[in-house]
Amino acid sequence: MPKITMRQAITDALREEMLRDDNVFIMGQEVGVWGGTYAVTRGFYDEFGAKRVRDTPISEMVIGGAAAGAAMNGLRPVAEFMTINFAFLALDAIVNHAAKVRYMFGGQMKCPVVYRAPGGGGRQLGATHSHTPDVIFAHFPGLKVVSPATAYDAKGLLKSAIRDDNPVLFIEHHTLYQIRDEVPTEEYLVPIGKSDVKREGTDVTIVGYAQGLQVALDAAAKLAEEGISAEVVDLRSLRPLDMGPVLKSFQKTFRAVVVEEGYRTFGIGAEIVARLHEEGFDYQDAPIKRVAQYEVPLPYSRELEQSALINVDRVIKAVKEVL
Amino acid sequence: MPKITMRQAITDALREEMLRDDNVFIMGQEVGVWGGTYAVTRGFYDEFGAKRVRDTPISEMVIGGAAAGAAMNGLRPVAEFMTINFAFLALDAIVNHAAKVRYMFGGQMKCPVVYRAPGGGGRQLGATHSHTPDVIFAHFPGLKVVSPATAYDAKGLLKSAIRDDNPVLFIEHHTLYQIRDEVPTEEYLVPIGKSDVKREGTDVTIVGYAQGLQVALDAAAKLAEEGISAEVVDLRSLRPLDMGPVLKSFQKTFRAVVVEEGYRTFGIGAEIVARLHEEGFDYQDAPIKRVAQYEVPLPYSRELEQSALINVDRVIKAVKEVL
Amino acid sequence: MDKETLLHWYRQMVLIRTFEQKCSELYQQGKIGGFLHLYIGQEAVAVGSINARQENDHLITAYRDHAHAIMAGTDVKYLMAEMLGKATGISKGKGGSMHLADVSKNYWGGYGIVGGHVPLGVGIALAEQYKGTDSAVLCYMGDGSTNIGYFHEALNLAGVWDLPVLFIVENNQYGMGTAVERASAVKTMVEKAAAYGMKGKQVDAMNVFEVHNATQKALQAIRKGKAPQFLEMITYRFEGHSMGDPLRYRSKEEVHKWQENDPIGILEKHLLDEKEATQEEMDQIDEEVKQEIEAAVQFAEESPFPALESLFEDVYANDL
Amino acid sequence: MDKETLLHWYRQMVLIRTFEQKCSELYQQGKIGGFLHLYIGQEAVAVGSINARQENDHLITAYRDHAHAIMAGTDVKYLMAEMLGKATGISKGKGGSMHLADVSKNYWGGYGIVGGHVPLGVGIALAEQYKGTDSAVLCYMGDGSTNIGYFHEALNLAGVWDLPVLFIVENNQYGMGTAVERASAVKTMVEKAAAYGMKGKQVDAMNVFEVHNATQKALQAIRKGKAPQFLEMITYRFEGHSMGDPLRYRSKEEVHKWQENDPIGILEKHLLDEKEATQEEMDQIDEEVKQEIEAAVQFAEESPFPALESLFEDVYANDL
Ligand SMILES: Cc1ncc(C[n+]2csc(CCOP(=O)(O)OP(=O)(O)O)c2C)c(N)n1
Ligand SMILES: Cc1ncc(C[n+]2csc(CCOP(=O)(O)OP(=O)(O)O)c2C)c(N)n1
Ligand SMILES: [Mg+2]
Ligand SMILES: [Mg+2]
Repeated sequence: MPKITMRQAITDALREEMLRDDNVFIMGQEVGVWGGTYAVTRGFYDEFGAKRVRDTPISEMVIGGAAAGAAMNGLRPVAEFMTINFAFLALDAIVNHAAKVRYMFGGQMKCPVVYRAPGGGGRQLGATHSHTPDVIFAHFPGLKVVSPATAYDAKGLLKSAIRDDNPVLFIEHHTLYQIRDEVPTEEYLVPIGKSDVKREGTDVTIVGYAQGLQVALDAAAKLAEEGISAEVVDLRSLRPLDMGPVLKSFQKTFRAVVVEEGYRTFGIGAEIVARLHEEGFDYQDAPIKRVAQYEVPLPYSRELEQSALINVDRVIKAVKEVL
Repeated sequence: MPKITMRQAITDALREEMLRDDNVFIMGQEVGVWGGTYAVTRGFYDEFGAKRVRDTPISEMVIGGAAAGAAMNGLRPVAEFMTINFAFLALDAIVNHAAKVRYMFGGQMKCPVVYRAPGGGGRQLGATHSHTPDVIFAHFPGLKVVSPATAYDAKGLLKSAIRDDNPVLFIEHHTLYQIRDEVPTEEYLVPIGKSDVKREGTDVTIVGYAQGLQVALDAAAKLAEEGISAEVVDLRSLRPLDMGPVLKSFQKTFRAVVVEEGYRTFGIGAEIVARLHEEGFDYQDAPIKRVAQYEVPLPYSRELEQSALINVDRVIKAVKEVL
Repeated sequence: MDKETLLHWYRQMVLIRTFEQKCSELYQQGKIGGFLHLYIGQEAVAVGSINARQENDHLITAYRDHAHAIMAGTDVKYLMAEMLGKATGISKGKGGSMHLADVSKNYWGGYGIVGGHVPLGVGIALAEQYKGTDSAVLCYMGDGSTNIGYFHEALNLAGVWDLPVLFIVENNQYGMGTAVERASAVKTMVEKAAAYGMKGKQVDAMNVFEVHNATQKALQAIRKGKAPQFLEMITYRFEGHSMGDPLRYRSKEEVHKWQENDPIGILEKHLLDEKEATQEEMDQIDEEVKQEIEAAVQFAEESPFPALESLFEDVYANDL
Repeated sequence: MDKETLLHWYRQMVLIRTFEQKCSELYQQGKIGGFLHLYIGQEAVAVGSINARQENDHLITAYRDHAHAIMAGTDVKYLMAEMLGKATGISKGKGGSMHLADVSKNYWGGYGIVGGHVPLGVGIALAEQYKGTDSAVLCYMGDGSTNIGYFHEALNLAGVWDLPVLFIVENNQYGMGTAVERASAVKTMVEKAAAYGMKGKQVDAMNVFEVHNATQKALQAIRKGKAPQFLEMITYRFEGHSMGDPLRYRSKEEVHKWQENDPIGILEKHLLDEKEATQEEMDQIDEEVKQEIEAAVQFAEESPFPALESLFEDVYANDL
């Protein structure tokens, strides 16, 4: 199987779905003429034309809302927020409108919109441009929230998201666009709402997703050198959250570390720890540890920013503490 | 000491602070001529005039941002969102601007703004108007988030919030405006960031805040009739979060239930369970339970809505399960 | 306009008003909960404009949404059942007064977040443009909602993309207790429309003929010119913003002055003056409407509340 | 305008440009990280307008903020140190290129969220009005930012409350790769201002005199008329939106056409034509500026990076 980047995988997923279904179209800032800020839609404007690759003004509220409206009325929009930070402005459009119209009107409508949003820290973009706020979106029922860690998952999950009849927020960690892994040339889907064991092990369970998952995998590789066998579980979807594989692993290892790039307090890890505590109570051999971002607005200066973020060493340290 | 309603306590706090400090003023929708949607500022427009009691257009983004700007430039605005649901539109103004200017500019500014926002479910207002989304705001450093459960705390915390040099989101549960408790006539403050034991007990710790705290107290009273002694701890502040009294209680009771009105997944309770697990590991005698809202957009129909919300019976059931 | 049509309009206006009056009663009896926003005084807007739509045109509005549902053609019994939170309600009891919709009639609903539905309306129009139909979207909103970011972004996008939307601002002079001039930096709504390249027109919206006429022209312009249009309907709500409005912000005199222009009265007078209809014919309609509403209330009262299991239905389109 | 003033303006424009060129260099060397937005081509806006301010007037802008900081009067060495993420940077290395501020000089900073600072500017003005001073706020923003909800809500509130704000749109023809007419439903920014009761004026902003003149008048009008004002500065950025812009959206010819109107060139020509200054005098200034920038780079390079403990400083105003 060829190895491709996550960027390419996302490009391919979009392209395949646009070719498959005329109702799929793209809208967002600089998705057209520019070719996508992260070059994900390069060439699309020429290939699909201005009708299906729509540059928008800098208007996140109407990007969020109009995409939802178009979805309600039969289309399958893929609306891009240039970064997830700017989706803060569309919170209401996403969680109060896209995610609620079906329920609020007694099932009369569906809203099959996909919101794509690159995000994350580590690129010296400063406090307002470096969020990993996935948890605040994942808090709301009616929405699905997905954030892949590999090219394979990115492609399969994005295709599933586009075919899903519900609003899906698809979060792409910007530092992962460059990673490469094997992606089949034939069509496949990855189901939304299924966690996945990315590395098998016996001594400790490391839970992560997106960039946190990659850090977890790197840590696991290093731990292996020291003879510590870590099992790494990728959440992939944050809502619905699939604890099955996480619990199963924990019941085998009795120890766990949760890795996420976002803030620790009220973060993704809190829920994972709570669920492991509640559902895996008899298996807890040591306090589960969370590795997360320090609770400061991210600073610009490189070392300073890096010192606030998660890294392999912090994961290894946490693993050793739980062992 | 006289018993007054939480509504009155909030009114009194605002009035006293406005009388004390000319730089304190109020802005928001219908705070003036109308007298406040929840009648909290009734009479203020006549007493303080249009300069200090400012009706705004329906413009949550600029309510959030302009209040922050005024605070940066020396005033102490108390900006009201008619309900916290509408503050979704001001998320960026609050967490990316008010909460970050100090850090992002290396400490050159402070932003002493208070955002007041009534919130909560249970009044048949439907899915978009019934949120208890406190957790999503409490996730971000730079902001303080407070939500009182008693008239006494409401008054003392609001006064502290107004005097605080940081942005504070002050969340008032709308079903609590009617509760009454003893409030001294002389001046006092309640510090932000201190949890508080609201009822002492020995068998189980119930953790809550705002409306959840009142449900917890009601449950504790009923449990007492059955001979079960519950200690009830009020978080009062969600950021900073003070786990001290919670842990201390847990180390005594070895059992805990967390009660919150919002959604369970990625909710306030997740963090509390995670922290008790992490910091009180040796004291866990039974899985800690969370009592929270079922994960649906809240429906209009009364019984249906009520069935999604927390109540005394659900807390009692959870307590019995952990005992 | 033939007699039949005019009497039909009369009937619709009376149906809306009677529905609203009944809701007010039921709210006071505690049978309707939550927020309730009445349309009394504004009937000519919904009746005049929605009678000008093609069947494939779409409707969307804010929370003051009963009239639009009635005009969409939804049987009032399903609307009344929704008011009472019943399983037979148009939104299965989950939406309530603020969230009526009838997608089978191209009515996409009422929405409670001020301005939040305007981008939805724009998106619905985008879908029609995309599919190449000749449908337009009638997107209603209040004067107060024109000050929110949603309004700005949505009208601008509609302008940039030439979307088939008719923006209809129901300028009833107040957003809750705030008079237009205390909330808007310009006095008229049409001045706002100009910022999005729309000419905009002010309409005496107590007069159903004016409303109908202006809407018809605007819809034609949309279908011909492939660009959005804007109407400012000058109207008034006779009741409070919602139930429990202390009404401190306007004088009784002001209300009375507007009530002299009651849109139903104006139509009635026209019918009598032009000898299009007799008082008896109209009384007869009033009586029929009363019975229709009573029957709707009976249907609603007799309907069951939603089963508690329905709480978990329709959160997602497919079961997870 | 006396010779000294004119040469001072010249110096400021050259200082801005040289600063930007140096930043570009340092970015390519990997010494500056994150996003870097250059002001080259737009110098006449910051120089002309900020020279028209009173000392107690406030400044606030978006992320293309170096020029405003220089014009606020901040020593370029602290700005350069910020670019390099040093502890001696004006924002202690925490802000970077997009977040320069110098509150001691009433410069409230650059902000990265498009439109997000406009309400802040309005609030800063509110505080001045509240305190009863004669200060105004010069609030800068890009053409692209006029399409976001923030713009709408902020200008409307300023209009309703008569706040002392001068809104200055730097219309450099593009928001990233999107030309004004592809993002805005109207062709000019002044058409937007009208929706908030502001007359607005278009200014040839490659000409520093025009900018200065228009700003002076607008600030006078604010102080006299107690109402906000609006200027549309017609300008152009000669470089990409930020470093790494593929520049697919505009032609080389277009760029060249604008470069013939280089704001520094225009001032230079004026000085020579009017015999206000000699080429030698200007060369001398160029040389001084070069040295000032080199010294700033040296200062920045020699400065320490922030101590890692500083990560936790200034999250809150008081320790928790
Ligand atoms: C975003 C938002 N802010 C505030 C409110 C509270 N609110 C509900 S209706 C209303 C007034 C709206 O006035 P207008 O748009 O003129 O409509 P009308 O009620 O007059 O029909 C307000 C402030 C809301 N629902 N949503
Ligand atoms: C809310 C938001 N959306 C999108 C962006 C990404 N972005 C940064 S600058 C920019 C273009 C802004 O153009 P304009 O306002 O004309 O300013 P200019 O860069 O031309 O000075 C965009 C889209 C952002 N920073 N914030
Ligand atoms: Mg109104
Ligand atoms: Mg621009």
